[in-house]
Amino acid sequence: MTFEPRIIGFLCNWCSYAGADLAGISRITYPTNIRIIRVMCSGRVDPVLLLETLANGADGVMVMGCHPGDCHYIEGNLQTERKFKMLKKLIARTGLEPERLRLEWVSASEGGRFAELVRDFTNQIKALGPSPLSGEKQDPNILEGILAAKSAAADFRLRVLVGREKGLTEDVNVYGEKVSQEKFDETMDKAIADEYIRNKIYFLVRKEPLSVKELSKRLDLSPQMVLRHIVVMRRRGMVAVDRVEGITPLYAALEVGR
Amino acid sequence: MKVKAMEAKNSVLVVGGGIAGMQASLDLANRGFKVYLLENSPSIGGRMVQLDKTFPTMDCSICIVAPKMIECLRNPNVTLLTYSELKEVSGSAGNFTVRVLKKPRFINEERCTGCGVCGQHCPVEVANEFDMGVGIRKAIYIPLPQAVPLKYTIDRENCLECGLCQKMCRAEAVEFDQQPQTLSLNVGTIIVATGFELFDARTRSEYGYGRHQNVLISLEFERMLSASGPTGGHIVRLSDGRIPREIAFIQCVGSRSLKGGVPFCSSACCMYATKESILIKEHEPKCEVYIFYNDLKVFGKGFQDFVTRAKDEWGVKYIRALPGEVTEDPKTGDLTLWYEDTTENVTKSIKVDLVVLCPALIPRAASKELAGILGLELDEYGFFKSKDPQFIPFDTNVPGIFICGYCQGPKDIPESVAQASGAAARAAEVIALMASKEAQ
Amino acid sequence: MEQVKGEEDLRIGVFICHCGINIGGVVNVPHLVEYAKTLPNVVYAEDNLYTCSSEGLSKIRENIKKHDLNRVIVASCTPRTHEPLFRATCEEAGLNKYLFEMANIREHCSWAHMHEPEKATEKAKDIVRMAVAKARLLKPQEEPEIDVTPSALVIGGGVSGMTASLCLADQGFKVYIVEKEGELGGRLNQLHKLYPTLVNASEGLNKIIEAVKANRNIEVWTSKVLKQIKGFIGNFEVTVQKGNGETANFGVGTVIVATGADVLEPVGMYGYGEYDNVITQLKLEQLLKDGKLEKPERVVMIQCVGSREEKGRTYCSRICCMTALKNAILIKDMFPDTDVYILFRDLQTYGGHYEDYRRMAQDRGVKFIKYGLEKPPEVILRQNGRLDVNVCHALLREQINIDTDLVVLSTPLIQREDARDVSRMLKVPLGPDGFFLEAHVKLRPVDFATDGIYVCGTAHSPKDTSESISQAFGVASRAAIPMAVKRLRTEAITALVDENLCTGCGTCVKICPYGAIVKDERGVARVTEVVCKGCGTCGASCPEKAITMRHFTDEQVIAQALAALRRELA
Amino acid sequence: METEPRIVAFLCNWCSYAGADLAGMSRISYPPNVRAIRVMCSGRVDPAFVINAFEMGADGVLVTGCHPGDCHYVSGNLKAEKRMKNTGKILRLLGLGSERLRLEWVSTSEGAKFAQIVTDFTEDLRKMEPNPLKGRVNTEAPVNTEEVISKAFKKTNVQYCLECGKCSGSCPISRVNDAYSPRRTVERFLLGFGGKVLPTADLWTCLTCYTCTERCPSDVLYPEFVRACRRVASQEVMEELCAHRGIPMALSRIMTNLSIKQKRLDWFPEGAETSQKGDLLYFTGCLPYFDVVFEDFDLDLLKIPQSVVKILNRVGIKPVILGNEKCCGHDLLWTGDMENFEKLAKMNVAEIKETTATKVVTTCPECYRTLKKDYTELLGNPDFEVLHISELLSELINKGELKYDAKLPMKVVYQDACRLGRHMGVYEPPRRIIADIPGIELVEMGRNRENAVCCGVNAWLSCNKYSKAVQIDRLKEAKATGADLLVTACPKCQIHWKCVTSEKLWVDPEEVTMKMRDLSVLVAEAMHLV
Repeated sequence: MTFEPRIIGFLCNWCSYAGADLAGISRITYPTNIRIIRVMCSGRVDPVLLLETLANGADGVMVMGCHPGDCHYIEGNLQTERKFKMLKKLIARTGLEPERLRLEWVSASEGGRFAELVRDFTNQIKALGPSPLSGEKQDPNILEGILAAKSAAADFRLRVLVGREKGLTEDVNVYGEKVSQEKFDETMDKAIADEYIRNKIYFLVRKEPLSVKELSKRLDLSPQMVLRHIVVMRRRGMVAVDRVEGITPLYAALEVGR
Repeated sequence: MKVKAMEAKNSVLVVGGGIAGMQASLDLANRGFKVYLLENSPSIGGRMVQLDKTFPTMDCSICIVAPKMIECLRNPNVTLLTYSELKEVSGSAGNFTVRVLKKPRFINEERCTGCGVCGQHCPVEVANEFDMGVGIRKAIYIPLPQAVPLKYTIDRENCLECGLCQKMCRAEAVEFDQQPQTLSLNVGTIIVATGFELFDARTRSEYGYGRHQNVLISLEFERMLSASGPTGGHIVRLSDGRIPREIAFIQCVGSRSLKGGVPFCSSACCMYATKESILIKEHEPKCEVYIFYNDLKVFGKGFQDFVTRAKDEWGVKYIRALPGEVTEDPKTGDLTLWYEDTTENVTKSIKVDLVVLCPALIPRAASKELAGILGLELDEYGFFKSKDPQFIPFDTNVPGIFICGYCQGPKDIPESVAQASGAAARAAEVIALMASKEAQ
Repeated sequence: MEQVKGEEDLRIGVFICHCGINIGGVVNVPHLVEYAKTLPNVVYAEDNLYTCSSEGLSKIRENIKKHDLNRVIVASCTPRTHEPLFRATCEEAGLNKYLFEMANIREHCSWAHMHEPEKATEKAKDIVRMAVAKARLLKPQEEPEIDVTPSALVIGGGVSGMTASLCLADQGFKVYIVEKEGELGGRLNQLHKLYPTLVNASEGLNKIIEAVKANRNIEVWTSKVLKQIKGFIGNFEVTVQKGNGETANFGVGTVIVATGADVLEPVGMYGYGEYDNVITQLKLEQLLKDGKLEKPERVVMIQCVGSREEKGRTYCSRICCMTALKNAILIKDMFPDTDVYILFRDLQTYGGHYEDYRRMAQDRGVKFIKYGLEKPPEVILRQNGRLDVNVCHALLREQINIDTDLVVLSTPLIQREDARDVSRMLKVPLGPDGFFLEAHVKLRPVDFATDGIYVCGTAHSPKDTSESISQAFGVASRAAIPMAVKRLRTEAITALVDENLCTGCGTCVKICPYGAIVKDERGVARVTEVVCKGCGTCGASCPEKAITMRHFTDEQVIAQALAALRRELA
Repeated sequence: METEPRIVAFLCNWCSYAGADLAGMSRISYPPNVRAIRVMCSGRVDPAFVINAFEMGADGVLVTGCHPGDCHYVSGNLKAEKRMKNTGKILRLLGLGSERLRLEWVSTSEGAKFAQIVTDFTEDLRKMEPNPLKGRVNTEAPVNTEEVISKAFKKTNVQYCLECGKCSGSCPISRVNDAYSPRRTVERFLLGFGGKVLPTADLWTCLTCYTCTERCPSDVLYPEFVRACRRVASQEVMEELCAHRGIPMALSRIMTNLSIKQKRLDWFPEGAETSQKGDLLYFTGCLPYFDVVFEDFDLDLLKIPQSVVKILNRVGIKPVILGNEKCCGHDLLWTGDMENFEKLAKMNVAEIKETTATKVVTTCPECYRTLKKDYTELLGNPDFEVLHISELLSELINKGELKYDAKLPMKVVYQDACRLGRHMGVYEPPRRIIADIPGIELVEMGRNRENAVCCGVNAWLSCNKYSKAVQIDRLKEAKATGADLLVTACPKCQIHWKCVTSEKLWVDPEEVTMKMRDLSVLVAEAMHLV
């Protein structure tokens, strides 16, 4: 039987949901695959929700909001855009195709555009095939990746950076200086890399205590790097030494704080 | 008795369901006044719902106005009197008696759920005035999908009375024998916000509107640009469905004219032409856009930057000249504009695929009759006359009757909205003052 | 009964609408009803021809009672139009309206997939299941309410501020006008005659000032500076700096910004400051007012001096063309044989009667010369003290030399120096042009995004007297609404901060466009519910995930997603 | 005043002048009344020379050349013969008499003959009345430029100019000559530089076609402004720009003389019934003169008045037709000669009043506008109504009094004359008349009615490459309609178009040459009257 992707759409109440309504009112047809969830503003869509949705086997996820400038809440949609920048980079590391996630602007008068986008996305996902996380047998590595990404997205560091991006790049920081977009993106990328890896490490050592060497093998990462992360994670109380085998300490996950 | 008088005082009749009328209604309703919102057409919303975007922010018009329409419908203090006309007014400030004629929709508003089955089956197709006649509707119709109230109307002019709609309507809402009904209301104040209509561009025959197929007026073009419009947001030539490669806008068609038009400036055309030009560039980046203007009216907040963006970022070309004539090549339907580029001092011609005229926005012809009913004065151009244009622009020669929006004089949307609120405040103030007088 | 203890007490009722044939014609509604009954906690399901019809509604009420439902779902059309109706129905039946959920199986299903009935039915099933999933997690909500102090603070005692004050005071609201100058009246004190009516500014102004002084509800604080404003709509705490170092405090429900604008001093432009026969339009206005203008042989007015610049002050100051026209006419009427030139770029004679002014000037022989930004005029001082104005006539492409004895520069209105302080104090933004930035340029021209704070007059953007007054009344209306209703009530879809999780990082404070979140004395974020509009952006951004969105909680949203994916929570 | 006749003689250099020399050498005496002007060839003698000579008071004009066959320039003398014959006709019409102009062949050897000719001519002239135009001088007081122009400002709304350039964008001349712009002219006057414009050709370039006025948002009556300015504009420039050597203007000027008794009614078709007094007067206009002046174009212009009289008779009207009708003065009015215009106006109105006519019908739109509008402005409301023939005829058709009995199966396109259309707003009557003719299909040019294009020349001014370009463009447009016949309600449109098409052109004649017909003639045809 042919593959019918399951697509979840998060639509903002004021523009996109109304646009979807208009598509219906105008009898503009589009594939039935999409399931729509209404939220007040696209800005409300937490990256964690999206990763959760993907983790649970959605073949595709669409977020739709008002066009920039049209936002009923002044600039919620711009926040969404910033979140997506981060999210895409994060997902790229998990092995799941980033194209499974898409952000689009649809206004209340764009019923046609809504249908067009849904059709296009549905075909794209069909071409991409089922999500490795759908169905009964989920690809363990990718699942681990997505879960790591999810907790990274839930962690303070990435969230605060996204939350402050506008403040830092458009207004001024505490020193009264403006941070250049380049500079900010650089910081952001590094943070994404760190936090992802750290959560990955966390999930690994949660299954069984592991040594730095073993971790660097599994993560294909230099022992120094792994150690650096371990140090941070110890300070954060995410891991602790489980036992020492010979001269190699093995680290295990701590449940505290999660 | 006394209670009734109080009710009357705190009731307002708002004439005109456009953005100004809606704003005035909501301001008053939200503070506890009882508001009757009277609208001539089947749905409130006015001109704004016909627009695709608004300048200079490029907001999607329906996105921002639809919530207001629904608010009017939901607000328990607002009574919508759509498809109705004001027939008679008597009494004085604090206690007007008005007679309103509810035209028959031939639909039972209680029963109709706006489901639209009737419309799908109606065999009669007519040009949709909401789409400026570019699109079509049925003889039983709602003017636009977001109509408020979402109740169908039978246009008896075109109805064949085949009864198909009646058969199809499961809600049994179709009533061919419906009669016009008159309501009598008791209100303390009246706010007039009847807006504007378009100057008939046909009368400036040199531009060939009505003769040349590819000469449109701006509001027709606006509908064409709208994603929910008759062409689904695609810009095409009505003569051959081709996508135009050059489009020219002509400003001041009938405005700023001592002869063959109106002497005043409509105040919005320069900006909406700029907006529509940018929209063209968004739709068809390859399309060249020319705006023929005389004085660029950039007096509003953010207007100058908007024009600069249009020029520098979008490459819209502004030419300071009003063309003398638009001629048509009868074979191709292409158009030639003849003009003197006043900054270059040479007379030239340019060939384009589509011409959009920006006709003057003028006071409604119906204002005369309405003024008669309300006992209001019109100024020499047909706008409702302010008693004190300098210090209280809303007051009229009749105490207790106020004016706002375009019907008082040319304005853009924010000015109309601010003035509508102002008229509301003024109405409340006058009632309050009367009350305190009586108290003493 | 709404307070549900365990899952087992959940009693969900599902009402599925045929909408004539709109839904029923595509989706297999009876099948859908049967399906709904199989869903967890669904104790009742039925279909109606039109659920929104009066009989449909009464059936909802009956069945809430009959089956003692504590969650209601209507599967029909879009909540954007019909939710309020059904919510109201639930309330009539004694059910908290936040325990109602809607499944849109018309716009998003039967209409959009009319040619695929089977698939549409499948989708409809999912949509209903999603609604049930959310309904199971719905909580009753109490809508936040606060009291509003029925008084207003008006910052600025110019014509805008006074007009707004009078209008509010007449309606019985207490008004405090705080004016930093010694006297009321603002800019109008300096003006001669006002267009379009040509009344004497002083006449109109005095009437207003007297009215203000006479009004019992208005308290005027001249020569006073605002020190601090704290709080939110309904409950602002105002601190005013008195002359003698003391401060005074009072509370107000609303704040109106009517601080006006300055006029640009064009020092260094066109010899202004160097040659004393180069003056500003404002100076000319004063000369005319005091009758001190000696008959000039020739007057040259230059427009757009310091406005509509390529960079910097790019905006058009709106009032200059009309002011120039008006003064040109006044001069011509006084001295018919004085030559008056207006060097303009684009004549801003908008509106109903401003074009008439151009014609009045033309009738009197005022000469108009258009110049271009790229070739501005030059003013040169000659030995005999007279001035040479060289201008390139943009529409004749000819250099024209005018020998004159008076040059008048039309300079723009600019934002006041101290506007930034006000903007900081109130946490309301200034736009790129330096003027106060309203909540929405089109539909909320006199509101700030922050509830209870409003702006009018030239503080908002350049405008003439009648326009400022129009706006002042507008502001009065907006400010009167909360003060008139006295108690504010808003939807319960608001943000809720978990004080134990909040670290007070302040991200949400920065993100909230409505200033609805403040850090309280303990440094913890606190949401002012009546001000919160419920967009949820703060929640989605909170680094500690300390913010919950009522009625759109993560759990509810995720539950819908999982239901759509036919999964249980992983 | 001198009683002795004055004779101006034009002598060709090679034969006649030598002949005159011989007369002298041979001491053959002849009267001293002759003043000889040497020209290289009698063919050089322009009818305008002759007309001007008479305008200035000559009692006789003698033109002498080589005998046929002897011409030093092959056939100059034959051309002269033809021209003088025409000029004679004009003199006859004017009532001066063709006998005052004499053409003679005098060879080098014919000294005696020359003397004889002069003697005889002098004798004959002594028997005649002296030239009534003798001693006539222009007495117009110098006008105050400032005053005239500032008055014109107010009267023509010039000061409301918005400088939008719509005029230039509409002006048919600006289109072919992008340096010409009514807007810039106006702007210069407004800024007080009018002086710079006055001596230039700009004021004389305007076709006064009213297209700009029709479209001007500020209601600036540019042509009227131009007219006012022309009063003070330098006349020399005008002379240069004047077509047909100014003969038409000279004729008009001559007619201002009270003692002129024209003989202009020879064109009466036989059986024509007219009356001395009566209700309806037909104002013929200058057609009898133009018929002569433009003889070469074989326009058969007299067919127009003939048709009109026949049509009127058929419907039972015996029109009054003035034997001494003066030029309406249109061309003088539009070239700034107010003094002579006023004279003509007063004379015409006086003569019309005598006939007790209550309706005056014209075939020429220029007469129409001048009588109806400009006379009224000058002399107040006359007690007669002025109609264009098209108005009268369509009225008759409406009343059912005029019937067509011929079927004319053809496609016809109609040209709106500026003065009938835009000036006076008469658009529909001519169309009604044409469309009513059985068999005729009336088609329109793209630019019709208020958007119609001028025939390219007005008041015989500035007939240059630009106006020709305008004419060609318009004729092409007419031809492109595929019509078989181009109908005009203005004789001058026909004259100017015939004129241009009779020249060597840069376009294929096929694209522009069309059969043309005057409205009245067409109607007469449709009634089997011609």
